[in-house]
Amino acid sequence: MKTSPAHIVEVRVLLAVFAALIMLTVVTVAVSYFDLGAFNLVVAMSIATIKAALVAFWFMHLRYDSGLHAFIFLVGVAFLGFFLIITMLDAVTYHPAVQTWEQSK
Amino acid sequence: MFAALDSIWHVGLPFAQTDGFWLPGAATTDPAMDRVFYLILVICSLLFLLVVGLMTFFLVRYRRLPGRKAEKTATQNILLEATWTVIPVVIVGVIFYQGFVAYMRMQTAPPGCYDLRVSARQWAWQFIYPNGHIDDNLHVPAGEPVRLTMTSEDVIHGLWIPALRVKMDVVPGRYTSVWFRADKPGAYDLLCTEYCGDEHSSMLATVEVQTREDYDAWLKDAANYLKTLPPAEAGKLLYKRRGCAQCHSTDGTAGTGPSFLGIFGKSQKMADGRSVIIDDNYIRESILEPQAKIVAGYQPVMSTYKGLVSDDDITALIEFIKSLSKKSPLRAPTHSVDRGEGQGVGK
Amino acid sequence: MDMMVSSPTPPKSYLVDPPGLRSWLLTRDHKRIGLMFLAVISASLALGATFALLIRTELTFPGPTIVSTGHIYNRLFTLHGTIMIFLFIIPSMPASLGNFVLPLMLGAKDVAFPRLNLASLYLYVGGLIFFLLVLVLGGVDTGWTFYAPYSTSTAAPVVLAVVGVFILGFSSIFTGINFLVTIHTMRPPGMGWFRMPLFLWALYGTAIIQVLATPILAITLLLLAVERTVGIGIFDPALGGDPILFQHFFWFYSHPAVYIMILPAMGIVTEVICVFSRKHIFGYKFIAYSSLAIALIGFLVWGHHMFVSGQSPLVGMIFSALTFAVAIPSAIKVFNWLATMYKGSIGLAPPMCFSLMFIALFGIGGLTGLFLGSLVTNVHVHDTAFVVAHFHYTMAGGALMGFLAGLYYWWPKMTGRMYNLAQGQISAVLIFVGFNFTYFPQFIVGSRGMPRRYFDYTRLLDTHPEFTFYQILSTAGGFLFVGGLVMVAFVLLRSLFVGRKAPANPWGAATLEWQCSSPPPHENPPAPANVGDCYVFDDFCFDESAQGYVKVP
Amino acid sequence: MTESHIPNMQEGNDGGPDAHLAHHFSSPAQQYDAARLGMWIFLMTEILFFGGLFCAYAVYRANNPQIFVDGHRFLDKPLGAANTVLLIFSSLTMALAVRAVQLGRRRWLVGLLAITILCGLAFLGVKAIEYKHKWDHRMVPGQARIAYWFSRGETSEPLKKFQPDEAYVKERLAQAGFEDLDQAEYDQRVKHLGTYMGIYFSLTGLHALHVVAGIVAISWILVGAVRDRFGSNYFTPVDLGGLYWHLVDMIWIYLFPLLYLIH
Repeated sequence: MKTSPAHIVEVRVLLAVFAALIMLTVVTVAVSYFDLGAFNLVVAMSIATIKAALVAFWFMHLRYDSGLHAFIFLVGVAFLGFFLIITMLDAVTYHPAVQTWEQSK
Repeated sequence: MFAALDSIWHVGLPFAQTDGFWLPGAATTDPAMDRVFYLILVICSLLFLLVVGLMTFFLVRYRRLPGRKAEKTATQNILLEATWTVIPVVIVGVIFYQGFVAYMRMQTAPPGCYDLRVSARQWAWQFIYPNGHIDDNLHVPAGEPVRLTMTSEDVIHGLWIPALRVKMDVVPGRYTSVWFRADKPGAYDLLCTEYCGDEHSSMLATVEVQTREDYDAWLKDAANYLKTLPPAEAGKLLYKRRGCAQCHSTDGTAGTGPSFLGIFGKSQKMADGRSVIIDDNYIRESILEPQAKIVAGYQPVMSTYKGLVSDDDITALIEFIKSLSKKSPLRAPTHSVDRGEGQGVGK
Repeated sequence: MDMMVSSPTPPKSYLVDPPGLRSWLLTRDHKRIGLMFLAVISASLALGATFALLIRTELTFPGPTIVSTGHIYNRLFTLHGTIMIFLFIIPSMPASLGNFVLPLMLGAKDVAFPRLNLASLYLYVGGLIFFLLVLVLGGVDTGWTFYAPYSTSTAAPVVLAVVGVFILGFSSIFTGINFLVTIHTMRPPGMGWFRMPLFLWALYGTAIIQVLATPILAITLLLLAVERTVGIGIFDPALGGDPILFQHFFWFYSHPAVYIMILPAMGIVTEVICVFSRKHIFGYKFIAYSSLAIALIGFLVWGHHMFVSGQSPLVGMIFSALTFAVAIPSAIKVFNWLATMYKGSIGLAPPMCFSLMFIALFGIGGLTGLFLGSLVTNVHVHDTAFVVAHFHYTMAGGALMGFLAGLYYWWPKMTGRMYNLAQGQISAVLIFVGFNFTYFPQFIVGSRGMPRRYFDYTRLLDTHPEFTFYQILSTAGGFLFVGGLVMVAFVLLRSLFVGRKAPANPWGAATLEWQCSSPPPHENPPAPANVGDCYVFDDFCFDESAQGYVKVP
Repeated sequence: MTESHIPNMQEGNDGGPDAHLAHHFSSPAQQYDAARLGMWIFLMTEILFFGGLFCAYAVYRANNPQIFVDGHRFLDKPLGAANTVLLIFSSLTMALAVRAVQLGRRRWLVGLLAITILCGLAFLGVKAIEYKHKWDHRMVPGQARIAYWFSRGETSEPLKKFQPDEAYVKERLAQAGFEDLDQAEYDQRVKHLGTYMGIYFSLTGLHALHVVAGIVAISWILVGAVRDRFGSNYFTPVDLGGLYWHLVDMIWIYLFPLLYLIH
């Protein structure tokens, strides 16, 4: 394992990241006034993910950090993904049984 | 390849054809589960003998003796590792495939199933028949595929009929279902297997597998209990089966609704301040239009039974409630009761 | 850097240095924390075992036997389950034995975050207090699974129990973080990943599960508590919630959790088998990777607890396939252990007895798991005494035997005293016989039609009159089993008073913890400059005068 | 493990033993690495902790999309956006604070930490306004239980009092083009709104708790900074506090569109 040097991030880099984050916030709010159908979710989540990546890579120094930290972070996200996808797959498949019941009431 | 797998299927067959040591006698002539069960049992036993046999052999053969030292052997061998990785993979592959195929047969109800509904609550089963009859036990015609569509009124229960090898949880807020074909007439156990509270272990019922004629005769007769039983007795059955008991007690304790004990003929204060005598008309109205007059101190939460109970049902219920007041020493039945419609209450 | 003065008097042991109760309560020494964990965990085991005996006695005969109603019986099995799982098995090996051994095995001075380690102990005690409170308030009756909507509607103090488990979860997470960071950053130069003792690989896999799965349990229990108090409608179907979702949430933690319980036991068995066979481990990398494989695949099989819950058949099929996949790494381990014993010089001291019992009992537990992994047979045996037998064979026959093997193995190192080996062997025989009498009959009654969590089986006797016979057998075995556990306690505690002083290396092991005095000094000795292969035993010879092994150059 | 040189951590301590080096580590670099690794693992557990709620959100959204279309109309988009900007800004000041301590600029550090805390407090203030608004219109989950708590000793009809404000709900739904709902349809929507509000309050409530925890942690760091405990050779707590704060920000970055924007 490589020891991570404590990187000092330039002020202008931090300010640039901040500006980008604010800009993306404006974009995502603006986009929300248009109905893009199924793409509402895709666009909003893509923008959020870009913002999260900006925070992680620059504010949280992942860009300059040991790869292990990024790996751990991704493992967390991946297992959350497994959990979410399998649970959703099941919930969507058994949902008709709930709907029939609700309609029969 | 699947053909080869299917031949392995038959390893368990000799065991499955008799009432084995491990499984209760089956009510069906096609217990697909049994074959897989005994197949796994054979595989398990062989593997267990292999592992424990080797272990015991090493233990005796290589026990620590004075002057004998451990011999140096290889510390790894890819071929060996591959062998005892691949062989278990194949074995579990076979078991998975067999289990999956049998499971899909168990899951997929054939067309033209005889449909019954099941309602579970703490701690009783209710089996609802196509003609509206509700019974504490499950009666099914032999030799026909039967599908149960189940739901629970409170917590999760589990319906298990060991002799039919079916089990499915009964979940509130949705329908789950099982299907089976019981071939051998007789009586079998039906149990609750999902823990559901204090009386979980007494939430049992019987599955009566009957020939089609017997079944039809039973159902016709059973549905007529209003006619065959005294009205108060029939009302008591209805009280239990139609869920009245969940909110209205018969021992005087207040539930979600007022207790039935000794209320008949009494004057009750309503939420809007009026006083009403609890008589036939009030009870009838309360069943059909529960929100009309609410006893003070209770919430208007009862839903209507309009269309769900027959006139005879209501009469029987009234008789039942009436019978609960007769025991009360304070109040003999009064004559303020309006029997205007003169339905067949007496014999 | 370190002053290695060869003083005539050996350094004082960690047990007395520094002295005083206060120094124990505020200690940051992993050895003391491990020992204190061992004490409280053993107390929990005793409590759990008491409930187990009450359950067994009640079931001996049909109808009420010692408790009058299902109302009380349901509280007994719930408390037995929750105490055994959350207070005993999950922290048993990592927090007590692992805590003691891990830094010593690495040649590190302590775990990475000693204060967090102490916090973990106190959180555990906090969780224990919540459970005692629940006990005083009459107990909970939900079963250890807390299934909604029963748990949201019962009158029992569920929220208290849930908060207790929540706190214990944090204790577990802290231990996990500590172990991961310690193994990553504090291995001595020269100890690469594949030079680590395999027990550390097992603890590493365990820690991964602890940090990845426990947060989901935490949020599940938090939501359950909020559901009960406020009613947010996520799990409660009366409010539009989804009770099956609760089961997904719960098992996403609770299935991996069984690997938290079993992986360290497998690690202990690995160490013990090598040392007592005087043989180098066979297939080091396969055992190491199989620990990781179990930890990772173990996350993707949780739905096999839900085959009859209303889960969709599609998802059931995926879970069944993955369940069979997770069986493979366990099989690999067993075969590698057998290959290690081959042509060894096998001694049968108590740790080895328990390790061999682990193989036999866990073997039965694992193989009967095939019935449960297979979709169609699962339907029949789900929620029956068959399942009870299966998980007791894996958890008590596996994890508890591993724990006892480790306890007997490291006891001389922890306390500096040798116990009587023959007595230890007798305790092993008692436990083995008692265990099989307790649980094997449960397989039989289970597959024949005896559900689990049944207070009374009178009404089943019409069709199954033989059940009473098996239940009597089971209860008799239960008392023998617990008698064996009492004997373990007796053998070990007796050694504190009459046992001879333990040598530094009584078993001739090559891992680093045996290279320092027993018990170790307050300051762990530094790792040697060149860490050798920890499974080569050629250099260790039995020295009659020390009654232990010494290293010959 | 290779020892790489960390210049700014070993300067200025005159070759003497580092006062901040715990006894069980062999070098400040090892200690710093361990602390950061531990923090990242902790952050991963936080992701999974919130993950449970995200999963609940996803399941309900997939099965009942209408709930979320209805639900987001009852949230205040401008206030949510303002909170987003506040948190992003506080993340910037936190990142700048880490830079300040790395360079040994104590006064900057103190100032930036103080701004971060103020932003956090402002965030909570805005959150409180939103919650108050929901409470006023009874747009809260668990009406039945709350009614039960408040009704002890009262004889009036508490449940009615804790139903969502009908006029308000109807007005909002009418704005979205759902006018003249019949009673059954209205009841159905209100029931589902309860689930939405359950998820909304769970997610934002848990997040708010994390903001509180972050404020406490940063306040503790601020005290240390005022007492001059940190410098270019020892700044681990500032660094770790920063990581935590950024994670809290990151979670909000997802919560904002998921709850306020998507329809």
